Amino acid sequence: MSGEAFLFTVFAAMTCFSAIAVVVSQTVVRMAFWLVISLGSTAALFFLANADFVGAAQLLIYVGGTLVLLVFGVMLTASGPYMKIGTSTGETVVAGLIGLLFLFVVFASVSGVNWRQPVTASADNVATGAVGNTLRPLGLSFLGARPESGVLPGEDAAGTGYLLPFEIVSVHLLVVLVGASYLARAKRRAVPVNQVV
Amino acid sequence: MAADLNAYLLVGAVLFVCGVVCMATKRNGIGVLMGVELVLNGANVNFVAFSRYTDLGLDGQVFSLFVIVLAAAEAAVALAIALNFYNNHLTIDVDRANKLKG
Amino acid sequence: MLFTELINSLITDTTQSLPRFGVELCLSATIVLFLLMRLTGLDRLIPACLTATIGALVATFLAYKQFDALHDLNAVPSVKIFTGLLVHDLFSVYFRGFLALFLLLTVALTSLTGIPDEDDSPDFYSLLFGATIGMMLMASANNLLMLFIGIEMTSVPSYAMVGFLKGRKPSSEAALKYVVYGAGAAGVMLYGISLLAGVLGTTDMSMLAARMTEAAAGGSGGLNDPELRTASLGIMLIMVGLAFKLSLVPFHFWCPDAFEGASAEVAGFLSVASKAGAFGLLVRFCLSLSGAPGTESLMTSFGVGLGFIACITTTFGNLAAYTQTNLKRLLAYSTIAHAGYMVMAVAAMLVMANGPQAASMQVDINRSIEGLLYYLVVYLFMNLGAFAIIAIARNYTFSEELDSFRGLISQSPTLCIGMLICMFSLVGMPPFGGFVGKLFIFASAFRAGQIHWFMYVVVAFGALNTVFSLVYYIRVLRTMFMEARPADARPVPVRLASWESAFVVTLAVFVLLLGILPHMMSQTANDAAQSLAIFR
Amino acid sequence: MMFAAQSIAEFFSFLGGWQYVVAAVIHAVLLVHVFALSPFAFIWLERKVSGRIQDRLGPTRVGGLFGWLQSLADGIKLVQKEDLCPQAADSMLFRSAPYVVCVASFAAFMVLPFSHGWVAVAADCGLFIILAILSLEVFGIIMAGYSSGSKWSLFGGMREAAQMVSYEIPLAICALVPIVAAGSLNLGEIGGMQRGWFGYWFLFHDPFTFVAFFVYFVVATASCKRAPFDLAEAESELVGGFHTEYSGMRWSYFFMGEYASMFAVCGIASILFLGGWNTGIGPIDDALYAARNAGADGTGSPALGYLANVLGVFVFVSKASFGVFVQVWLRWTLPRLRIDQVMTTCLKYLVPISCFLFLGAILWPLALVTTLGRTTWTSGPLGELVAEEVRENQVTRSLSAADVGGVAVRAAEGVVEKELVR
Repeated sequence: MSGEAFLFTVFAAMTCFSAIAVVVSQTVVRMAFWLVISLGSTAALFFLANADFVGAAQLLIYVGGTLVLLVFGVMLTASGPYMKIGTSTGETVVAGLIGLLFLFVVFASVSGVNWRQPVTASADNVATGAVGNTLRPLGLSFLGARPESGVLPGEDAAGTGYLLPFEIVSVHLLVVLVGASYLARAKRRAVPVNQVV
Repeated sequence: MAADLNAYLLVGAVLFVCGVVCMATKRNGIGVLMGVELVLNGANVNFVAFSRYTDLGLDGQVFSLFVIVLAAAEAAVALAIALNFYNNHLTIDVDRANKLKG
Repeated sequence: MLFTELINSLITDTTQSLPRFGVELCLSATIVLFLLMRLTGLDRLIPACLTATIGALVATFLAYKQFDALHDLNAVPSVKIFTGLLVHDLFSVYFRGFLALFLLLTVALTSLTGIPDEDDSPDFYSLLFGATIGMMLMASANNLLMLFIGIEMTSVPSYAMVGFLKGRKPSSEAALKYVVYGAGAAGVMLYGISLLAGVLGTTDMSMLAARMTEAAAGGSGGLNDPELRTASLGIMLIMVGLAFKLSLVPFHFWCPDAFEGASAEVAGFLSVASKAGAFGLLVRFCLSLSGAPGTESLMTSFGVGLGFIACITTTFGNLAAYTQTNLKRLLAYSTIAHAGYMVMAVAAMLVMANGPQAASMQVDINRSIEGLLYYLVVYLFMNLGAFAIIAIARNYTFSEELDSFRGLISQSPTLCIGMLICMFSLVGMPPFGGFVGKLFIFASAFRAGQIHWFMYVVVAFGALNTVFSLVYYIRVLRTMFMEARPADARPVPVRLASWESAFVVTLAVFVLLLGILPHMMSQTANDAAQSLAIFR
Repeated sequence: MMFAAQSIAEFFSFLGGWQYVVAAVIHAVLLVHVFALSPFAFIWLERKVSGRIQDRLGPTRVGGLFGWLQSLADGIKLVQKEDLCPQAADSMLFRSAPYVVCVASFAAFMVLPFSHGWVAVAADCGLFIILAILSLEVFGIIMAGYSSGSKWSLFGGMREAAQMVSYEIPLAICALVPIVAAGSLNLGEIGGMQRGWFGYWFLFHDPFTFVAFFVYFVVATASCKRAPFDLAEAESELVGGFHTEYSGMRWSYFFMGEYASMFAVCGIASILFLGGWNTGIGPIDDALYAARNAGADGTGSPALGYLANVLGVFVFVSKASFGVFVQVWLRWTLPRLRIDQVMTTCLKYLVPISCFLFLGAILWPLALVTTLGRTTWTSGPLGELVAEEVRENQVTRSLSAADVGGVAVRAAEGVVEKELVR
């Protein structure tokens, strides 16, 4: 077993195990804890798949940002210490069985696919030749330039640049920020004291 | 290849299924949102794996980056709404959301 | 390729794309303007609704200019912009114009009814404009990434808009339900996108059909082929996400709750605009997958499945609407039913485009899309009209229950007549627009019946449902016209010479016009449908 | 494959397939020693400095006149203490929280180069990764605060989370200001670019980086929850903040984590702004550079190259330690801020200032090109690099555009994070 395969097995097992633990846990904070482990080891899987930038973004934005936000939500909505809103066992079992069935369907169809070997070298060694170094190509694609494309038959020589989504997402984030801050802040008008909770 | 594509896809599928089960069974609103995060992450694992092993190339990585950003935005709004719900109902139990029926 | 060449081609592409993206840019600029005005305190001098109106007007004007430019005979009918992320053709311009017009009408309605009060209106309009940009992106997407971004940009502001009346319990409850289900559906859809993109090795939608053929090559062409099986799994999961946006059964459950909890203005916006965007996307997505040699039988069965879902959805929506006492909830179920009618057109298109004589049936395929586009326009006016009347009456009675509309004819006849026109059009009565739209759709579904017998069943269901739906629409009208106004009911004094009446009358006139003079709109819709065929 | 320990792994290449394992073990052992020892040194430093500032002597008994062994004595005391877990606590989370904090701070050293090529992982987006890993620390603190089952801890954890998450935004933006000049996120490359006289340090690259350094330092102090921003553990109001309920070794893990992340942020500062392992004296730096290169490509003595790197480590650690010293100094000099003042400082002042700096740093090369005809006002390694790029590709700084991508993703995330505080 090579080092990479070993690391992959470790992190994949951690990811799956903590994902299952998220489902099984009863308190929300434990769920959040397992979710952090799961997403963190997913980031490690990204590093292993030569996607350094995505892995780091996953750590920074997902684990360090979104999940902290979720935990904040947990704390602000806890009506008592270690609030438990349990699920009935039967429900979980049924859902688990259906889930297993679906997992089987997905995996059965996916594992049968004869994946085509990439015609071009994969994302690892475009442009710079360094392994796992997708920083420059990623940045260029966000500007709209794709130096490595145009090799596949039927592909545009210019390649798909991602300037538009990159810019439009900022508009989206602005709108979302406005909406979320509107919902989260107190109403500006004076509210009778007895209605404030 | 050391860890081949199918292994990555299996991890992605497990994350996806766990997320769906989580969404279906949890009654805590924030717990449901955690399920959504798992589902999105399952998709992300797929994208990154495809970007390494198939013709999808860099597009897969770009896709997963956008997913991360969009998920952050979605979580922000979802939490604001959950907080608002809590302020009005003093609970976050989704099953108590039963005023609207018919 | 040299780096400088790359940059130069990028600059050329961007400068050529930007004017074609003008409508969206205008909306984005308006959003920024809201923020800047609040920052500088200008919003006290100029109310936000005025800024919003101006922004929407400019956007509508720009869309109209694009329309004109594309109708020019020398114009290139259809180009890909932004390195192939979006398609600029008559179809996307049609949707842009449609959405910009609808945005304008919604802004007008909200400033009439004043549901976002002065303090909150910049926030509300930012959300409204942001969601509209998302819908426009959905209708012109040519890349799976843009598909997902469009859906997210539409949904996330919509969640916030549903919960906009944040002090009210039903509103926050509706928003929570909507966001929880919506986020889940988006996640499932994304997983589908990942499978599809992985199997086909591309995110470019105009290459999907060719890659499907490649995937099918050497296999049996059915679900036994693992490549095709995985691809169809992906397609199905994507369809789940779209079905959620379209509130098709069994993904409809959020719709009545969300509409009841949201204010009538927001409900009207969601029921028309977000459906329109999703239909634009559905048509593009289905077309990008159809016509691939080797996958015809598979795609035909997808079409038939869509037809089946359409039947169930229409029947369910109409049956569930019977027992409703809340008008918004009733209209929500009617929205579900109407989504079913419109999906029939897409099902017909999918069946015909993958039939054995697809090439010779191009005219009929175009007709089915034309029917959908026509119906959408009619639906805009009649549904917005109905929601507007509810919103206007609510401002006087503080209630949206059916009971509060009892005997309204004695106090404000304009509203009642407007409601009459909208309701009859929703049923599909002859002189109104709804009739023509339904006729187009049923005709194309009937034509598709020649390819697959099930489409005849779909037509039968559609016709039956039209009769069903008559009952509950009539019930609303009977309450308004026949019953006596209770003595303790709050009065609704809407005079004929008021802005409210003018708004309702305008919408009603359009509903009538579209019914009497269908060729005005149908030719444009047909042109838009024709422009779709170019990148296939 | 990114888990390639470049230099040490190559050194052991005769071991066949096991070279990476050996390299990893050596790194782990080295790092553990650094981490175990540096807090001892810093705690001693803190006690001595605070003593001097308060006109005391500080520790003088254990281990001679200067109290050298005071930290060791403290450590032995902590190990002996009972490991308590309150009854109301969620024991699994309570017990694991210190490890999360420790792991997050220590993992950051994985990509922090101590000298030329002396880094565990030479990642191309090293700065991005290090910021990402440092941002995980907050999670352990929230866990500790919440799972303790005590209101003081909960308050402390909440404050801490709000503070750290919001200070991450200006921290990242300030760190990106020298990145705009360097055009690379690779910390090793960035350090190498500042070889020569100290005028070539990015601190003096342009006015914006100069200001950015000071802003960065303030923000870094805050994100390590050091005074005057130590609201999370404000003793006067919150008993001990998030670690109120902790004792013994678990308690000390938090402090090891804190000192490690102090060192990490100061290390980043010294690489980004202060020339990293370069001494700042032109001829010495050039000589060291030559020795390293000769050692690496086999033309000179490997031992000499090794010595040059050791000297580099010494310089780097001194610079970073000086940063830590300043943080200690600040702690005992400035009064503590109120929590709302902390947030206001960040959101109303530091974020706009850093955004302005960032914008300025982007426009600076443009302004220079139009006035001077070149993109840097000094020559030096960076200037040469740029000139070479221009000659070869006919592109002016276009490659740093790649990094703007990372910037904007980060900025986009920052926008979302701001909501937390509202």
